[in-house]
Amino acid sequence: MNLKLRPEERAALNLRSLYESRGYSFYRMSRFEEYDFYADKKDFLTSKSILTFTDINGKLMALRPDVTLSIIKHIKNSEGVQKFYYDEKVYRVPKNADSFREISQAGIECVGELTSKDVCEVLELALESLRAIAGGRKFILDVAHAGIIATLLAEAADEPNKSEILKCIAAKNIHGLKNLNAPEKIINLVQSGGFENFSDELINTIKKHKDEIKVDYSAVNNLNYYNGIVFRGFIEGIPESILSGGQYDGLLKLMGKKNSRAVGFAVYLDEIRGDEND
Amino acid sequence: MNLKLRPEERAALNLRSLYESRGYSFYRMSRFEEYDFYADKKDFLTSKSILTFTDINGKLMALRPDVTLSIIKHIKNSEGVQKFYYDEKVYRVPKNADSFREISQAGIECVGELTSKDVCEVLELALESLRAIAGGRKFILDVAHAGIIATLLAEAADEPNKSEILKCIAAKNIHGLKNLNAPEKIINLVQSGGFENFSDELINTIKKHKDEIKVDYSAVNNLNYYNGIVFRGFIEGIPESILSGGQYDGLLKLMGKKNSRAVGFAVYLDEIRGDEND
Amino acid sequence: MNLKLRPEERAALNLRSLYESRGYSFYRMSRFEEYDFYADKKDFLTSKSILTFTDINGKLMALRPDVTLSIIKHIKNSEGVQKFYYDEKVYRVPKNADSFREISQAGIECVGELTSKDVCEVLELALESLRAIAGGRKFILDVAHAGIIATLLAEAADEPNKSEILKCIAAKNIHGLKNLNAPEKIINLVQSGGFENFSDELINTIKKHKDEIKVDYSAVNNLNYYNGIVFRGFIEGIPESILSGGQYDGLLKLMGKKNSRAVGFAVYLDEIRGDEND
Amino acid sequence: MNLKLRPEERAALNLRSLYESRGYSFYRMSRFEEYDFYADKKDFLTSKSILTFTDINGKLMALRPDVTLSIIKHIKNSEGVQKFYYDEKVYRVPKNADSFREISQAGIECVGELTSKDVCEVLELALESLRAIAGGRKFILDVAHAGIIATLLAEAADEPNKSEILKCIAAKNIHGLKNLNAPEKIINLVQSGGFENFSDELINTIKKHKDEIKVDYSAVNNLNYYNGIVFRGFIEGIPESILSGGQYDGLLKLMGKKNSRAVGFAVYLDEIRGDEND
Amino acid sequence: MINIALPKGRLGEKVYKLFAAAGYEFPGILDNNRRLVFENEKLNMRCFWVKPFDVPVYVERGTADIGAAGKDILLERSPDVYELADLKAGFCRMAVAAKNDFIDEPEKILRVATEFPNIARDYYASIGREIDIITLRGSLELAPVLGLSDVIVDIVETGTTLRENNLSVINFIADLSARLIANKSAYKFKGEEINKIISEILK
Amino acid sequence: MINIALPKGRLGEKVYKLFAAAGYEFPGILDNNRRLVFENEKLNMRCFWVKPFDVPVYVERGTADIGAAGKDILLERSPDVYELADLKAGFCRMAVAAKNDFIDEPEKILRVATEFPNIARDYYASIGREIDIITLRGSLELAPVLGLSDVIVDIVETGTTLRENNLSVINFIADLSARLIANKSAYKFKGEEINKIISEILK
Amino acid sequence: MINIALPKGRLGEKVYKLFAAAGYEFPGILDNNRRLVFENEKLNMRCFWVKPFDVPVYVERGTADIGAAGKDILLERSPDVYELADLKAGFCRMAVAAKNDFIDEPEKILRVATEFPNIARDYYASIGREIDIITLRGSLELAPVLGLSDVIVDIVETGTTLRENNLSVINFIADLSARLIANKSAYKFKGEEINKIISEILK
Amino acid sequence: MINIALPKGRLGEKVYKLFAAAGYEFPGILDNNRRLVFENEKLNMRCFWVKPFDVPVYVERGTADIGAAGKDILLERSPDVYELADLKAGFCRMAVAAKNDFIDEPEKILRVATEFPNIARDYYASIGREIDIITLRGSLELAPVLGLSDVIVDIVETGTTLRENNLSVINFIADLSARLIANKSAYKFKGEEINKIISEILK
Repeated sequence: MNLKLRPEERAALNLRSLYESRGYSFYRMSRFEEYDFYADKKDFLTSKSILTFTDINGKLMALRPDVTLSIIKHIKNSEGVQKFYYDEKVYRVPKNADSFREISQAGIECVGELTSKDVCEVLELALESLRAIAGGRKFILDVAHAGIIATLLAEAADEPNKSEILKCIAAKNIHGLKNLNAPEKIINLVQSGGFENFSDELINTIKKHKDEIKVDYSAVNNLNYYNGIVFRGFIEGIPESILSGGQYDGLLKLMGKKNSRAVGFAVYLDEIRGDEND
Repeated sequence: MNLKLRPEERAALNLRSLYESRGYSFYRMSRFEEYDFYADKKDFLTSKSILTFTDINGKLMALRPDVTLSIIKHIKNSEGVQKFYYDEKVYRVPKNADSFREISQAGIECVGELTSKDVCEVLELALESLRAIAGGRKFILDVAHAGIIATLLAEAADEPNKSEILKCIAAKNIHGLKNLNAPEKIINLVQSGGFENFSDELINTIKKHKDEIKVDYSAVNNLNYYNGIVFRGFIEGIPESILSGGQYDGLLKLMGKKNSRAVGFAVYLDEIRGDEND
Repeated sequence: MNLKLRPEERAALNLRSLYESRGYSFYRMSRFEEYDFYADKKDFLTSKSILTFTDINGKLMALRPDVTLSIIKHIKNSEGVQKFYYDEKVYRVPKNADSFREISQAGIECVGELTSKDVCEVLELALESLRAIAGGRKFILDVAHAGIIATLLAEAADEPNKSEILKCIAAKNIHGLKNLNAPEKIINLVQSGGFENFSDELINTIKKHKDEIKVDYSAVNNLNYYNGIVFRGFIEGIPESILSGGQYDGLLKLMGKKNSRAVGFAVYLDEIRGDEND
Repeated sequence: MNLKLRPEERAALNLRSLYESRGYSFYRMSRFEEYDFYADKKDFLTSKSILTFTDINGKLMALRPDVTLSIIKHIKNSEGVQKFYYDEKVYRVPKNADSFREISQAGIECVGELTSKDVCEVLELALESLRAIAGGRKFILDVAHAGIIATLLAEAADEPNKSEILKCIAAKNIHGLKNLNAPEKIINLVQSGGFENFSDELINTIKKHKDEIKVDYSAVNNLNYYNGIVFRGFIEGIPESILSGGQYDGLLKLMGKKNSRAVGFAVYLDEIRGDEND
Repeated sequence: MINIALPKGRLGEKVYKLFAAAGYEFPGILDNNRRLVFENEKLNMRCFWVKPFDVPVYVERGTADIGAAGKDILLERSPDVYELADLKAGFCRMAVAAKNDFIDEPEKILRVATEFPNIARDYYASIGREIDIITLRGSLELAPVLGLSDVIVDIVETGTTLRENNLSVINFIADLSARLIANKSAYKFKGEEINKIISEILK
Repeated sequence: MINIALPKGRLGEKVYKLFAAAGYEFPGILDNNRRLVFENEKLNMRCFWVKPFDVPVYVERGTADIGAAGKDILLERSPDVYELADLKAGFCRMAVAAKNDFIDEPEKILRVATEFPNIARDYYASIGREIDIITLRGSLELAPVLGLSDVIVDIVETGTTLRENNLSVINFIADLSARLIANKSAYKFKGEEINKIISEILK
Repeated sequence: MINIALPKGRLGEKVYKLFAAAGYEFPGILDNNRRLVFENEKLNMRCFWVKPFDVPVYVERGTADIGAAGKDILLERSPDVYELADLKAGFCRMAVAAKNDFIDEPEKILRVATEFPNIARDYYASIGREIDIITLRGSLELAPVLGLSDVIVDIVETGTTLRENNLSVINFIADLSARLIANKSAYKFKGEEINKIISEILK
Repeated sequence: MINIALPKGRLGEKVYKLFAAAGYEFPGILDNNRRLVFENEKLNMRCFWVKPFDVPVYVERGTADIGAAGKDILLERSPDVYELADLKAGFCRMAVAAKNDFIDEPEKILRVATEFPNIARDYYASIGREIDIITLRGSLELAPVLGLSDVIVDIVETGTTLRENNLSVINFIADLSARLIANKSAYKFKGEEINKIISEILK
């Protein structure tokens, strides 16, 4: 087919064949979700603003701000591990913009009775995704463990304080953490990283790719759902992170999928051409 | 790329390379339009229900019910003929459904100082589009001329009557036309077709493909914008028409593109897999 | 002032002076609430459909479906008892209608360290409200105790079953209750009423007005917030209940107003002229 | 009735009895209008932002930004003169605010085969309305004639220029008018007023109240609908105009009410208590 | 094969007789049993009984190639089909009826009971009258008699029912009769057969 | 006076016989004529025949004080009325049925034909299955047979009809029978009479 | 008493000198101290320094009866005030500027840096160009130089700054200068005093 | 190359002196001329002056790799950047101030004048108080004095200005000082250089 595709289309197809080659099956959102479905999971969403409209049946609907929630909602409870990938448009207000935009997003979700090995595979798949779209540019995958932060905070801080501490972690704001009397251990993690709570497989995976995968706790931005590792990918020359994911068993509990775990990530395709619109 | 695509994705890519091979350039909708942009062109839209939402800047926006209007709006005034194709999701309430759906649509628009030859090429391109997606099934392209109907009605009927007569034409409702005292000529056209107002090139094109192109005035459904030929494509086994288009110089006038003409068509990709959702 | 007012305006003014004469102070809603404020309290609202719109600052807002929630939200924590009355338009879809309507509603809320005496006063004020608007027609105030039902259900039923049982209670559906194996005690209450959990003051108040106040457990329709008495007023010739209220300490807990209690009711003024539109 | 009302409620009741005493009959908006009803009359609305919502039947509705349009829409074609007054909440974004507010508005519309006498009566009724709410403060009613401006502009200016000139007129911006080469006559009117196009009755009425009614062309802000006199009322100490109206035969034509004329005005009640919220 | 949807009931039987008279017979189809689908292999045609309101559904979705439906139902459902012939059966009118002593008060919202909400809504929108619709399944004449509604929008045949209930027609809306409809796509590819059938039954 | 709405048809007649047996008789009400309203001045009661689907409308809006309705219709319409008694007549079930060889493909949207869209929507929402509803007025068994839908949600009495069409029940939704309902406000002021009637007819 | 809002800065001082020259003096107002409010009881006038962007706010809300503001700010804020006179001070232009070698690519969304988002939005809407606005507080010339934006919408006085940064004006938007504005309601009741002041300072 | 955005003004100069002291010098940068961009090729660093409010824009969008910004501006803009160090310069507080005799009436909507609308909105939302915001560019103390607003949300350094205007702080919101921020992506690939700079200037 002698058809020249746009960069983000090309990237999407590359990622899709990558994911298929790894045994992920395609997931397509057939319908819209009701707004209330997202309303009580807002802190799981990276963007707080949701495009709402009222359907002709009078229901208040949302135009998907996110695909993960729908995948988790629709998968059947079953044994073993289920692997899905998607390639959809999501609807968000980019930082500093004053209107909603249609944003191309691809990603994967790996759900079920996960072993540490599965998690490592997803981490490496994230790395390959970066390589596939970097087009020769340098790239970095930051990794951290949300669980350890949660544990340390649970012992220490009260609610409002907690969210302040999280902001400081995401901003590498050491002086802020000290003012808030954040636990020493957290300050150390933010300053010097560390493998606490990491499984051995994970540590090996990270060491194996030590030039491209860095332990960096500023990747932790949300403790309500992410309970295991979280990661965030950057490509040189693109000012925002272009990939983000992690392990979010919490969401599954919330949605009544008992004793299963989940890890996944999303790639923001529009960034690839250094789109200035966001 | 060893990637299996969904039928409508495959079809879209086929159509896109077909259109590129004919010198059409890709058009992508970068933003949403304001609702009022569509509000006063409603009778140009095949679907009356428009998905509206209020943007975070307070503007009442619409999620594209249609791509043509935006293309016409955004093309620069220039000489010669401009050719665009698109492959977008549009948002409509399918007939008999009770909620909005995301519908895959591909199509072309050919705008400028059109000659009768250009119009014939678009008609044949519509035919090829049908062939490209029919997958061996039979297909038919109905053609009619909206202009002659408009002229005949202008002489004859008053407003309300007019819309009733149009409904009858679209329904091949001869007895209805007679009750409404519709002009004899119209009744004849609906009953037996005829080449009135057709250019010679057009007549030849139609004759050339006489097994696949039929003159059928039930293709005329809207006189506010379609002023020249209109056409509608069917594939055996798919209960609704899967392709529809025509010449709509009126819209260009309305949008202040003086002395230029336009012809184009849209293909409803979701129908291809005999989608039961509508 | 020689000004003839509409019946519901006249009624509203009568009720307002009644409430002022009892030491209730006027509460006016100055602004709209965000939709999410109502979203997680939906089962407190008598009508599920909420009129939403997006404000020019991008926030998803709601046109008040209810006034009580806003009063509780805005009152300051303070000692003693606070008494408010209101006279507002609320926005709802009347049963069997297919669109939102503006509905006149007046009502009172009595919040704080309530004694059983306060509750009785509110009950009698509800009765006086009925008298004030009945215009000579017969009227009845049904009273029941939501708390006892909640207790009995807590011991007995599982969630889905619970809501089924509640529906049966509201419908006096004894056979339904039996099929659902509802607790004997509940069936007895629905069949024959009874004063269980009623304070002595309450019992005396009810007996004092025994021709107009009836113990009837079909007044119980919601256990999520109503924890004490609930009541519902009817006027002969008006097919729906025209007054409804009760004690809802639960809502205060939910909204973080510790150790205070609340009782109140609303009067649907549009019903007064036996308006068939809702 | 020993009921103390809020200032704007009191004012509303005063105005209502004033209007009733003058033979105006009460008009109440029973339902909401569809958004499209306002969309194509936007330049008649003082506020451009309209609160829209989608009804449960899927229709895009508007929460009344204005009452006049609905009155004109609903009055039956009949002979003689019809007189209505209203007392409603309208929904607008006050200047410099970032969200919609509910605004109390009262007003009158006088429609039909108007004589110059009717127009004068309305003007004097506007003056009495100001007196009724000024509470002893000074007040001024500016009057101008939109028709003469329209005529002068029609001869002179082209579209874009026209709207610029109008802005200058509303701002008493003489230097701006000169830069735009506005017609001498217009500049004179803005600078020194004048009775051109005023009927004799009107001139007498104005002279009769010469301390309170001033000819001031900055009252002209919209030529699409106001074709006769326009007026605007101010009360000392209230920074914005509190009353505004005029003659708008154009709207009636637009809405197919042949050969009838209309004059009316609205009073913004919330301003009365010098509400700083807008 | 041609699939035909016929409306169960008196009208449907009238229409079937037209088919039968033209030689399109489906033995046993008029027997009083519960069977609904009848095939005539010789003619390569299949015929089935469906509820009158459902005929347009079957035809629009292509389950049936053609069907017979009352104009009232076509007006109410406005399906996207071809209306190829007036079968000149089941003549009647769509009308507004009210009690003989009914007087309309324009300032009040009119309560309209009907089995045809869309027709009622369109009619009153066209005359700019605000209404509330009460949708019923039948026995409309009861609504005004018992005070459930002010008026009704319903089919009027002889008018006897109205008279018996002291009701009378106050507005005429449309003339009605049975129509032969066809699925648009089916007609593209089976047009000849369909036309032949129509010309035969209308002979 | 007590107003009673009865569903026209077999079920309604069964229910009327309960009334008659208890001495609440309306002479001529069972005759095969077009009359619909019957008053018994001695009893100070009025009884009228309405379409089964319309009974809840008459009762909820207070036009009838009491009425008899199938549970299927109450589930579909969920009127705000009292359901005072199970009349133990017209027993059947609401169920999902499909062709005997039907296999559900979870990734595809299920086409559900039914006369009870709300019941169908609620049922499938409760099991989190995405569907498209095709609303029909009856003869549901045809829908899967002719390929209009994948499954149907309908009333099943004996199951014979299903068997004859090679369909079988795949999910049970609810047990059904006739219920006696009352307007809530009417019951406040006519409760004693209403209770008396019920106890009599259920004796 | 007449309240006057003047813009702190060079423009404001120019304007004050017009007032002073006409005899409207506020002793000490030009001294370099932090005082902002100055009253002249003899004249019964009060004068205060506010930030240039804030003058329209004070006048529109009636805190000041009159004020002096640059046309750029009036265009950006479009306050509902009277613009009674052109003070013929602080002449400059609103313009679009870009790097000398800038070429516009219509299919790309244009990044516009500006301190005047409304003016920029209106201008590009009027020519139908899709843009993204980057709002800055000043030093606009840096934006294109450092690649933050494609163009800027800004005030151009001499053009020296642009030249020094290899930028040039590509579109002219509006001529600018200081204007005297008045609160509309205040003008109704203090019109004479206000007119007198204007005529004096413009003498 | 490392790009540094510094806030034009007193704070920026303080911060630059920290850089200079650590050997990161940009000759001529403190001269009083209109130049804004200064490059030091030896250090392979570039430094530019931008308005204090604009620093986060340049850093967040990657035009600058690092920058110095007051915490007030970071709180107002909440840019998605790293806040790597407290530069211990420009200490002050964000506070609510009002006239000395101000008494809050809870039932009235509070008029808040501020240059920091987001900070004000968040603060009052956190205490559930309904307000109207009047956004000004500076000289906030005038707002309550002249009756434009009830209170102000503003930066308080010594408090002298407040005292001089008979205003006093009624609520404390936050402590402020200059911070060093970095673009997140830039930090991934230039982290070592950036860290080196910080440790040097904080020595």
